[in-house]
This record gives sequence, structure tokens and C-alpha cells, in this order.
Amino acid sequence: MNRLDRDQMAARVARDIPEGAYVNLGIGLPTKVANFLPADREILLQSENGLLGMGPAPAPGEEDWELINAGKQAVTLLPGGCYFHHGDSFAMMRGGHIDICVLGAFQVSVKGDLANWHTGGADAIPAVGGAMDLAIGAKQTFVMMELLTRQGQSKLVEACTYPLTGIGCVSRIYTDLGVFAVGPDGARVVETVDGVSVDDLRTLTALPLGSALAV
Amino acid sequence: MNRLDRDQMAARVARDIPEGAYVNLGIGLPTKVANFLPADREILLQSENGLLGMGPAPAPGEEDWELINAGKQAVTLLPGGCYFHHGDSFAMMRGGHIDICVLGAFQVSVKGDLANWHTGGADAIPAVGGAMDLAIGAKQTFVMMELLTRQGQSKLVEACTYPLTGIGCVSRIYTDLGVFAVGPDGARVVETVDGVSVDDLRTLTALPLGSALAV
Amino acid sequence: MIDKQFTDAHAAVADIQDGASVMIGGFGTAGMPDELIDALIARDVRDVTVISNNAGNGDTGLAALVREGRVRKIVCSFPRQADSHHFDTAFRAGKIELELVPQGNLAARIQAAGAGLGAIFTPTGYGTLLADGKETRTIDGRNYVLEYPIRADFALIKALRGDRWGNLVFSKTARNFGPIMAMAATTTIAQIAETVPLGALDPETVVTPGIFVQRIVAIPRAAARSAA
Amino acid sequence: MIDKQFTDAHAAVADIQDGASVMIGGFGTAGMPDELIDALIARDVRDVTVISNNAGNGDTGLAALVREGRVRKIVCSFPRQADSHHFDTAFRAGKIELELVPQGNLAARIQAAGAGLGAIFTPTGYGTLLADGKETRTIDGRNYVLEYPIRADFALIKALRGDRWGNLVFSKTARNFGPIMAMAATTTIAQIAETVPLGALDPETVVTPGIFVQRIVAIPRAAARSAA
Repeated sequence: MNRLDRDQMAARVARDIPEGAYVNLGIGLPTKVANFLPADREILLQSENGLLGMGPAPAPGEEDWELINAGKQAVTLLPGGCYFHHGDSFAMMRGGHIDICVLGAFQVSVKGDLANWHTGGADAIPAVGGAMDLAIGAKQTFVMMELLTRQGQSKLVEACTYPLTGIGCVSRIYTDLGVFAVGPDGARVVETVDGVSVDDLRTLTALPLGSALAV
Repeated sequence: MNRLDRDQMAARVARDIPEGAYVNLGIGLPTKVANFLPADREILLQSENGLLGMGPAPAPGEEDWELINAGKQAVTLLPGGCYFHHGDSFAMMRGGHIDICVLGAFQVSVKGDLANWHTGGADAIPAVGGAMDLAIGAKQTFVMMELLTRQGQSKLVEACTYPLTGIGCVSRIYTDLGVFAVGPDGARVVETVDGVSVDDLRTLTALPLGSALAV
Repeated sequence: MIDKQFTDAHAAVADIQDGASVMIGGFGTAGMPDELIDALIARDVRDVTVISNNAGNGDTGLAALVREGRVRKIVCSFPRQADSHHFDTAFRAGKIELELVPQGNLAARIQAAGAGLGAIFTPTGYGTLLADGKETRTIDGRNYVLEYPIRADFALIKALRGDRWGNLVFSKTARNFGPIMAMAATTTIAQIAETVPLGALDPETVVTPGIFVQRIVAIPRAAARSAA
Repeated sequence: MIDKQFTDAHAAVADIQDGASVMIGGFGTAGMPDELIDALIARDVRDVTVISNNAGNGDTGLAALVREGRVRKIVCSFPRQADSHHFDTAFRAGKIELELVPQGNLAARIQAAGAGLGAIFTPTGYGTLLADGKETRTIDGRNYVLEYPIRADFALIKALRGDRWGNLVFSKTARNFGPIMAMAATTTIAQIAETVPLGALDPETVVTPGIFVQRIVAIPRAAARSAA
């Protein structure tokens, strides 16, 4: 079956981010979205550690370790960007000022519940960072993930079995096999990757997915 | 009976403000305290409308109406002063960062309850401003007032009859006839003006005032 | 390209409708967005709820909005002043509703809205008339009143300089409520004395990041009324 | 004369005692007050409660404090990282207690302490393990968790420049928790790269007013460890 690679997934997410959007990209996979934002749109990236208007990585050797992103990578600031403290940074999220945040996930439920911070393993050391604030704070929360685990289990689930990050907070899921809308009315296929059918996705997820697409 | 005039009262309050104190002077009578702060002490005045390090009034003609105090009078800023927004300004008060605030009062109770914002009159238009925040926020709240109303009634009372600004918030009262400590243990005379006795004050207030002073 | 610039104050306030809630910056006349308010008055909207520290000074700005009968309710800390005659008249005539809020609670409730908090326990006002009927709680031996966020459809504020992304810096004590109101309104409109190119504002010194500002209108100081 | 300058880091932290609660600024290594922490390590205090975003990176700063066994409890949002081996070891050995707090709630609770609020209703964490057993409430159709202020005896932060009154400006994303921790601690100690004369900082651009800072120590960048 055709699958998008991670760069292709990032490019697909980027296509849905409109001109003028304030966007927070979670650490890990979502960080890649920045590489595919259309050059003809002004999109402002926020980083939880206190910057808005994040630019690309600096040239090697040009790193300033007082100018980093949430993943502790060296970044740059665009002209028109600015710095602020953590209180204001999380007010931006919690207060609904961020238009879109893109997060990775362990599981997302058909209702939009998100699990992405803790496997629940007995010996795992938990770390949550800003995930819970982002998940429930942004106007829209997108998830970007492979649809299946390495063991072939669907990460889009009827109900999350991992500890939750937020309830009913996800609106869209971008995967390597298709795009899903989730929410109070359940999960719906919005788009499939070439060569993948809606029925394929129903089989893989074992979920009665809705769809407006041709089967 | 000897009475301090308003400038003398202001000078008396100023004497009790130590080096390094962060002080907010309420509008009206307390504003006068600024004129009597000892020149050999650095004392930083905060104004609720967003400045710290308030300096004296500008020379006539030099007023900048974007640089005003809580009483909407033109002021100046000392070198080392700074500006901030209203959220931070009231965090300074409510968060206990201001050492001393000096407020005027209609009445203060022997327990330190303060009434200074509203006469309770049926046709009065109430206005509270920052009085309630200052009264309960500063580490110490001083009141500065004439002991008696024009009608000769004591403004230091067993219990306030005017609507309260704050409960148990006042620690000291500087008046034209003496200085009082108030609080959970009641009112006590700390100092009398020359020629005024503790018994005089007991008579005028009709209160069983404590005192460590000679009667 | 993101461009939040509006060519004039009238265009910037053109979608403020009857019944709108409008925060208005300023402490006394400092930071009062007079030209934005004039433009609002020219729209003849009715039943506006105003959130502002004062209820108008003299005959211009918020005072004029009150005088023209556009304000149904005002949420403020200090309505009565020597020069608040238009408010005084309207209030005594029963034509305007007043919600009196201690200034620090006004600031904190606006901040709570901007930061997405559901409610806050504040010590200010406990045991007073202004907390009558409100939920209270003793926490660690101190008494608090539960207060709710104050949001608004619009905020009209005045800053010194801004850029097309909406980043703002302010002038002295004219800053006052501007930055926190910008965070609490759905649509924040800032009148600024000067528009500067993107990148001209030092990123360390931006007071209000552009994310909190939806529209800016340059009104050069020479054209603006004296603040005095 | 108000002079908050201390001549060296050791003198600045000399009254931090066993059992103290200590906020430590920084996000990763940016804004981490390494030299103040080194001075604290040299004091051999025990049973410290640390409030910080992370639990130490690499082998210096907070990580070294943890390695040396000085920390009884840490309140943070993101302890586990690629280079958090000292924390990982102590935690797995049961030698350190962890209170995990979502980063925005950590910031908001620190801000609540600084601003004198008794508690806040925050939407973050509702329905998750991190809200287990906490009071909740639905307000205007949204669900919130009641969270309490986080205060500390001391805050150790790192800024760029400061003056003898304690006014501070920061450097880029090294600002992070510095300004809000300064407001929430009884005694805030800032290490700065440079002390400037009173009045040299533009009053419009001071990020942390001196009222929130009790001590400053100049540690020129040349003398400070590389942040990388």
C-alpha cells in the first residue's frame, strides 16, 4: 500500500495552514512542517519557550544557544519576531490566540481525545512539557502521525488506552495513509493517499469510519 | 490643642519610611508625603498606573500628559525608574511586593478595618480605583488622616459605619494629634503630638486606647 | 502577506455593532484612543458595554461616547472624577448601568480572559460591598473572592509605534491597560503614532506581540488631539 | 543608597538553607543560572525543593545539583530528556520526588503566586492523570481544574543586564521563566552578564522591574561557562 514518508506528511500538513496563521509545531515529527510552509504565505511560528516569528535553523557554526526552540534546537528569529516570558507564551496558547498547533500522538480517539505524553509504563519517567496546554489551547489542534504502530495497530482508536493529554481537543489527523476529521460526531475520512481506499482505512483501523469520499 | 497641619503630618509619615522601601502613596493627602522623604534615603515610589521610581512634578510647561500619577497629575521618572502595564502594576500590590502604602481614610477601626472609598450615601456615585488592592496588598498599610471629622467625630472607631475597603489591613494611623497602632489586639497610642495626652486621645475617640506612653 | 494596517479609524471600527462589548484603554487621558472612539461615535452604535478604568474625562473620548448615549453599561473602577460630568449625568438619570470593579481585579479579570483561565480567587474586595453575593474561600488562612474573566468583542487601545504584524510599543504611563486588553478581546484595534517597517522594533522590547493585535491605524501625533 | 549588587555568587546564595524551596530559571540550558547553582552546590545544602521547567541537562547547572543529591523534590514539566541522566538515575533510585506539572500550569501557578492570587481555574490537564484528585468545575461550558500558586523562598535566574536597583533585561529565549519566577520568590537572585549604571536601561524596555529582584551578581560572559 502507498504510504507518505515523513517529509510528505509534513508537506501535506503545511498545505492546510493558511496565510497569516499563528502556529505552534510540537517537538518531534511536527517540527518538519516548518520546512514545507509555502513561500508565498506569511505564517508565524510560535515556540513555547518565548518567541514568535521563528525562522529557520542557523547555518552551522552560527548557533546562539540563547535562541532555541521548544526542542532545544538552535533557531533564528524573523524580522518582526519578538521574545516574551513563559507567562505570556502560555497565555497565547491557553487563551486561544494560537490558530493551529500540530502535535505528534501515541493515540487519538474518534472523538478527538489525544494521548501523546506518557505510555503509562510502570518504569517510564513521565514528561509532559507544554503538550497539555497546546492540545486544549489552540483554536485547532492537528495531529500528525503514522496511522499504524510498528506492530500494525491503529493509533486512531475508539477510545485511548494510554493516559490522556486532553479531551476532545483534536480536530484533524494527518497520517501516512490519509487525513481524518475527528470530533463529537466521530471519525471521518477526509482524504486518502493515492491507492488507498476508505475501506482499506476501515479495515486497518477496525473502525466504522464515515466518509464523503467515493468508496 | 496642638495639631499638626497637613504638611507636618506628611513629614511625620515620611520619617517612618525606611531606606530602600517600595512605597505607594494614595491619591489626595498621602501624595504630600513625597515632598518630605529624606534626601539621604533612596525610596522608590510606585504609581498604580504603571510606573516605579516616580520623581517630582515637572517644571510648569514641562508636563508630559503621558507621564502621570494615579491622581492624573504630571510627574517625572527618576533614572532607574521604569514603566509596566496594569497587570504587573497590581501584581506588585496584590502580590505583597510593595512595602508600604499610605492611604487616606473616612474611618479606621481599632482592628485595622479601613473605610475610604464610599460614604454609602444613597445618591453618591461610588468610585474605588485601586484602594481595595492597595489596602490589602501592601506589606504595611498606613493611614494618614485628621483624627476628627469637621463635626468633631473620631474617625478612629470601634467599628466602621461606612462601607469597608478592606478588613484588618491597616497597621498604623498617622493623625494630626498622634500616631496609633491598630490590629487584632485593638488600638494603641504610639505617639502624641506635643501638648496632647493619651487621655486627651481617649476622650476625643471615646475608645479605651492602649498605650506604652506615660499618661 | 500579513498586513494589519487600516488606512483610517473609521474603517478600523466599521464592524462594531449595537450591543458590542468594547474595552477602551487609557488611565485618565493617558493612552485614551480618542480618534478610535470618535470613529465609533460616528457609527452611531447603541447599547455598547464599555470596559475601561474610568468613565470618561472632560468632553472627549470615552466621555463623548457616554454623552452621546451610546453606552448601556460601563465596567470600571473609578467613574467619579472632577471632570466626569457626562457620566455623572447619565448615571443619575438612570441611563447607564455601572459595574464597579476594584482596579486590580479589573486588571486581573482582563488578564484571566487573555490567558484562558476560567476564574481566579483574588483577595481584593473580600468582605466589602463589591464582593456581596460572590463566592469566597479561605486558602492558607487568607480570604479570597472568586472573580470571573472579563472578555470583550473589541479592544480600542493607543500605542506609540507598531508594525504591519501588529507588534506594539507604548509611551510611558499611556501603556496602562493596553497590553492586557489586547490579550482579552476578540478584535484588538490599536491607534499608533507611527508605523515602522517590520524588524524596526527591537524584538527584546516589543511590549505587545502582534498575535494579540488584529488591526492598527496610524494617527500621527500632529494630527491627534493634545492629550492634555 | 539601594545597592542590590553582590560581589560574587557564593555571597549571593549564602543564606539558602537546608529544606529551602528554590526556583531555577531556564529552559534547557538557555537562561540557566549555572554559576549561582554552582555556588549553591558548594554550600552543601540538603533537601532542597526545586521548581524549574526541566530536571537538569547534561552534567552542569541543575543536573549537577541533582547529581550531588541536594534535591529532595522537583516540581517541573519536562524532566525526562536525552541528557537528563542524573535526574533519571536519582528518580529510578527513589531518591527524588517528582511533581509533574504541565508547563503552562507551572507558569500560571508561578504567576498566581507573584500576583497574590489564591488559586486559579485552568483548563490545562482537565480529565488527565495530572488532574487526578483535584477540584474541577465547569464554567461557561468549559472544564477547569483548580490549581494553587507555587511560591519559593528563593529564585535563581539569569539575565543579560541589570542595575543596582535590580532592574533587568534578558537575552532572547533565555528570558523564559526568569521574569515570572522573580515575582514569585521571597528572595530573587539574578546573575547578569553586565551591570549598568542606574538610568542606562531604557525605562520602556525594562522587562523585570527592580522591585522583584533582591540581589544581582555580575558574571561576565567571558567568565561564564559556554551555554552550549
